[in-house]
Amino acid sequence: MTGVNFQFTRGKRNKANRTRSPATERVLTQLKMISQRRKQPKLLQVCQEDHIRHETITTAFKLYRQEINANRAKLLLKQYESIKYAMEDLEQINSYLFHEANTNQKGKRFDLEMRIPTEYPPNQIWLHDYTPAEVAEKK
Amino acid sequence: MSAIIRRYSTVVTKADLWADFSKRSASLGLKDAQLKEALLKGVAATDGPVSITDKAAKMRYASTPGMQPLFETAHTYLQQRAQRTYAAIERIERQISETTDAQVKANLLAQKNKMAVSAEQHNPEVKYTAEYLPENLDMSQAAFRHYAEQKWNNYGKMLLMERLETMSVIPDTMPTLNPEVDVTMEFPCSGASAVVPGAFLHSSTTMKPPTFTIQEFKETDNQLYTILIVNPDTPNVETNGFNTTLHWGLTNVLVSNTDIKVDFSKMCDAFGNNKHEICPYLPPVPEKNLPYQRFAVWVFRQEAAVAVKSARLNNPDFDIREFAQTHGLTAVGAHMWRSKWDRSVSAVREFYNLPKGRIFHPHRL
Amino acid sequence: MSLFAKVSSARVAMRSALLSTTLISTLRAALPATVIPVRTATKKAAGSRTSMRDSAGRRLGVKKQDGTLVKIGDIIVRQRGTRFFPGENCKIGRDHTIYAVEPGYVRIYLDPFHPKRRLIGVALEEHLLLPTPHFAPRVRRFGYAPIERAVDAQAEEARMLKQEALQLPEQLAAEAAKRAQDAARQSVLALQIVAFVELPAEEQTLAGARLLAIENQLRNGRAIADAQSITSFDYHFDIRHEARRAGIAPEETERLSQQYQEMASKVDAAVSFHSLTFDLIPHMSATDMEAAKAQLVEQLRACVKTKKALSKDIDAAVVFSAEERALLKRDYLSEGIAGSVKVFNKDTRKVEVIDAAKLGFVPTL
Amino acid sequence: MIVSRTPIITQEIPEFDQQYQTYQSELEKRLMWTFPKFFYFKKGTLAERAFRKLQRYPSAPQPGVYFPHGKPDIKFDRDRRLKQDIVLRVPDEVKVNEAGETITTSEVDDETIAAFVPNSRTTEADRTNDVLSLERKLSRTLYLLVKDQSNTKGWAFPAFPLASKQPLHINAEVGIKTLGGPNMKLWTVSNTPCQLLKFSQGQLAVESAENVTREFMIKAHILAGDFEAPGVTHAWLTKEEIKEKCDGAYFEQVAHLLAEN
Repeated sequence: MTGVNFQFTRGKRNKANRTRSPATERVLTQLKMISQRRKQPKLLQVCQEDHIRHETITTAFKLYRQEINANRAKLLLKQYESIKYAMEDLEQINSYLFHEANTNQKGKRFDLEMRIPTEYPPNQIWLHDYTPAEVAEKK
Repeated sequence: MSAIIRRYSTVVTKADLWADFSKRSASLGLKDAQLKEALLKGVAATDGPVSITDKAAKMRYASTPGMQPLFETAHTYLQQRAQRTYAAIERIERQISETTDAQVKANLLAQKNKMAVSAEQHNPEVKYTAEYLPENLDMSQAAFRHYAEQKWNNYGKMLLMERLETMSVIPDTMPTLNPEVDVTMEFPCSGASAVVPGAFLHSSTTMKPPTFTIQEFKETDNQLYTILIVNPDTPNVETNGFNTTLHWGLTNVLVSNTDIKVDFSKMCDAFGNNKHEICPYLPPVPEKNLPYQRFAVWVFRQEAAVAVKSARLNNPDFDIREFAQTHGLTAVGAHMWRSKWDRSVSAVREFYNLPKGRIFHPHRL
Repeated sequence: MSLFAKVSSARVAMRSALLSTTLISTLRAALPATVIPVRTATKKAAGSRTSMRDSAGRRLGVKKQDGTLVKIGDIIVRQRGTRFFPGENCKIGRDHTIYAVEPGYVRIYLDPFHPKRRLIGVALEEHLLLPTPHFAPRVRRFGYAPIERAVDAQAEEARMLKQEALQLPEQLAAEAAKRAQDAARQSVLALQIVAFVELPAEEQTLAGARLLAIENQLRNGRAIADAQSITSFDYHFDIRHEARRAGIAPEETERLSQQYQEMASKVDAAVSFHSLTFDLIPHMSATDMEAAKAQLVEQLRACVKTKKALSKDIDAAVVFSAEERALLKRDYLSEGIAGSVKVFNKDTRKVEVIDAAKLGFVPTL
Repeated sequence: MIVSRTPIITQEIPEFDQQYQTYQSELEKRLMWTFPKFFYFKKGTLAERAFRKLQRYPSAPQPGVYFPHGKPDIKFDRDRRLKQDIVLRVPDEVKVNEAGETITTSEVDDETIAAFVPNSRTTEADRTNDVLSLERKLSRTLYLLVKDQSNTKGWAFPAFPLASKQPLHINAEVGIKTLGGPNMKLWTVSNTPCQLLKFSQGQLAVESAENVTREFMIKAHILAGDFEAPGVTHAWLTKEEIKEKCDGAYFEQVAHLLAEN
C-alpha cells in the first residue's frame, strides 16, 4: 500500500482517535468493496413443502420450454420440407426459374426501414405516405 | 395458461386430475390434510410450514414471494401433460388387450410402465412422499418404484457392486451381475440389524439363519426367487486350493412389489420347518489363522417353480454357475458378508454338532 | 573495402584448395597489421569431470524366462521403470523389480484391459495360461497347512493378541451381568404372565423366556408380529439341533414344538407390551391400538385437566410410541412463559407488550 | 406472394414466463450481495445524505425484545436474511390536471425530469377492428389476403401469372406493385419459393392430377406505405383470422409458413 502515512496523535493510538490518510481510506474502501465479508446474504433455507414446490415449478418450466422448442423445431422442419418440395417441382418444369430461384443473393441486406419490435409503439406507428424515390423523381 | 400452450395443446384441461382418486390409487396423495394444503395452496404466513415442528421456527419462516401463482400455473401445466399421458396409457391398454403376440405385449407393457411413471413422477404430492415420507411409499405404484430405484441406484447398488468386485465375489462365484433388485439381509435371532454388504460378522451373529428383503422395481406378481449362500473360501488341503460350499439354499420364494420380506413367518410353518430350504443352514465356522472367508448371497429370478435334486448339493465343491444354468435361474441381486475365526466359533460348532476346527499355519514353499 | 575483397578471395581459396601452412602464412602476410585474428564463439568441451565417472552395469534384465518354474519371492525381472508390469501372482518392488508371490510358472503376457502394458505373471499350474479369462473364477493357492501335533494346535488356539487378552475379563463380566439381568427379568415375566393367562407350572419358565426374547426384539425396534415369529423360530431351531446332538427322536421334538406353539399362541393372545416401560399389559390388537390412540387424542383436544394430569395421562397410555408421546406433549403441554413479553411488530415497526402465554412457547430474546 | 407486416411491439409475455421471471428475480434479489453504498456515496457528502433520506432501513435487534419473524441480522444497513430494497428516487405520482392531461409530481417539482408516459399498446384500429389498417394488432404478424374476384378460391394470398423471362420473386414484386400501387416499401425475403400449391380448375389439386396450375409462394415484408387497390377486397390478418376466413384445405397447406405471433 503506497501513500500510507500516519499522522501524529496525542497519547496512545486507539480506534477512536485513529486517523488515516485519504489515500489509505480510498484503498480500504476499494478493498471493502470487493470483499465478500459482511456483504453476503444469509443462506436461503426452505422448508420441505417449499422445496418440493420449487422443484415442481422448475420441472414444469423446463418441460414447458422443451415443448416450445420441440414445436419450433417441428415447424422449421416442415418449412424446409415445403421449400424442398417447391424447388424439386420447379426444377422439373422450368430450369431457368429454378436457376434464378437457386442463385445465392450475395450481399443482400435488411432494409433500413426495418424495425425491431419495441415494448411500446412509436408516436408514428406506420409511415403511410411513402413514395418510392424513383416515383417521386418522375413527378 | 400461456398463449403458446393454448395454441399447442388440443386436450381439454381438467385441472384437478391429481385431486381425483376415483381411478388413481389413494396412496398417490398426501394423507395429512394440513400438509396437503400447505403444499398445494402455499405455506400460510399465519401457520407456518407443517413440516417444521418448532413453533418459533414456524413463525419465523417466510416463503419466497411470487411462488404461489407460479406454482398454480406449473401445477396445472403438469396436470395437463399427465392428462395426455393417461390418455396414451388408455390407448396402450387397448392395444395390449387386442394383441396376442407375447413379445409385442411385453414391449407395450414396458412402455405403459414408463408412461405410468411419467404421468405421476412430477406430481408434487408424489414427490413429497418419495422425498420425505419414505415409510409411506406404496411400491405397487410405478412412480414410487421409480423414485425408490433412483435412490438405490445412487447409493445401494453402487456400494454393492463395489464390494462384490473389490472382494472378488465376482468372478469367484458368479461371472458378473447386473443388479435389478435391492436385497437387504439381517440376522434377527441375534438381534442384529441390516448388514452392510461386505461387513465382518461375528460368528455368534451368524449362528442362526438370516432373513432377507427383495425389492423389485419393475411391476411383478407371483415372481419366484431362489436364494443361495455360498462360501468360495472353504480350504481344500489335499489340492492346496479352495472349494465352494453351499451354506444355505432357498427356492420358490414368493415376493411381490409390496410384500418384499423373506422372513421366518413366510419361510416356515408353525413349528419352524422351512418349506423352501434345499439344504439346512450351515453357519460360517472359519478356522484359526486363515484369511477371512467371503459369504456371497445370490438372489435369482426363477422362470417357474423348480425342484432341486439334493444329490447335486452334496458335492464338496459346489458349482453355483452350473446350478444356476441347469435350473434356469437369472442372477438379479446379491449381498455378501465376511467372517473370520473368533472365540465363539467353537460354540457354534458344538451347537451344530460339527467336528472341531483345525488350526493352521502358513505353508511357505 | 579492399580488405574485405582480399579476405573473401582467401576464403574461396581455402575452400577450393587443400589448406596448407604455406597458404596460411600467405594469408597472414596479405592481412594488414591492424587486423587481429579473433577466436570465434566456441566453447571448450565441458563436463569432463562427471562424464569420466561411469558406474558398473546394474545387471538388469529378465531373470526368469517365460515358462520357468519359480518359488515365492523369486525375482523375475530387474528393470529401470516399468518396462514390465506385475500381473497375476506377482508384485512390484521399490525399484520396479518384479517378483513372484506364489510358486508356479512364469508367463509374460498382454491383457486386453491394459493394451499398452506387458505383464509378467505366475501361473499356478503348468498348463494354465495368463491372463485368466475375465469372467472365470480366479485360480488360487491355499498356502496353509494344519498344525498336526495336538499340543501345538491347542497352544496355538489358546494364543491371544495382547488387546484381546486385556479385554477378555471385562467382556466376560459384561456377558455374565447380562445373563443375570436376563434371568432376573425372565423370572419376573414368568411370575407376571400367570396373572393374564393360566399356564401349567412347567410352561411358566418357557413363557417367561419367550416374553423376554420378545421384549428384547421390541427394544431393538422390531414390530410385535415379527418379534413373535422370530422368537418361535428361534425356539424350534434350538430344540431341533439340541435333539440332534442328544440323539432324541424326531417325534419327541415334534411334540415339544407343538406344545410350545400352543403355549405361544395362548400367551400372545393374552398379553402385549407397554410401549414405553415394556411392562405386560392385556392384549391389544393393532386395530384396537389405533382406535385407542384416536380416542385419547380426542380426549386431549377437549381436555380441561391441568397440564400435570395430562402429562401423566400421556405417559400412562400404553398405545403411543416414544415419538408420538413427544409430539403429543409438544402439542398439548408446551409451556409458555408467565407475564408479558416485548414483541416487535413487523408492520408497524414498533415494540408491543403482549401476554406471554399467547405465544405458547418460550421465546428466545 | 405472402406479404407480412412484422410485429411493431414485443409479443405478449405468456403468463407462465411472466410469473417465472418474477419468482426468479425475487430469488436473485434475496441472494444478492449487499449494495456497497460506502463506495458510491462518500460519508458526509450531500449525495450520501440525500440517499440516506430515501432509504427505509430495517429495524435493528433490541435486547429483551422478541422478533417473531426472526432476529434481524444487520450488516451495512441490510437485513441479511431478506432482500435489500434500494430506493434511488421517490416514485412519480401520476395525476390528471384540470385540462385532462396527465402530469406527474416530478413535472410539478422539476420540469427537466418528465415522467415517461408510454404510448398505448392498443390502437384505434384495434378498437374498431379495422382489418384494412396496418396499425392493428401491433404485437402480431399480419398477412395480406385478397378475395378472389372469380370467387373460386375465396380468401387467399395474392397470386400473379408468370411473365416470361422473369425470376419468380421479381415477378411477384412487380405483380404486387401492379395490384396494390407503387407506394409500398417491400422487402422480399428470398428468391427461393417457400411453398408450392397446385390448382386444378381453381381448386386445390391432388398430387396425381394433370394439367395443374402451379402457385409458387414468395415471402415479403411490408416496411412502409399502404396497399391501395380500390377494386380489390383485401385484409391484413393474423394466423388465427386467416384460419377462419380461408378454405380449410388451403390453410392447411400454408399454416406452417405463418408466424405464431
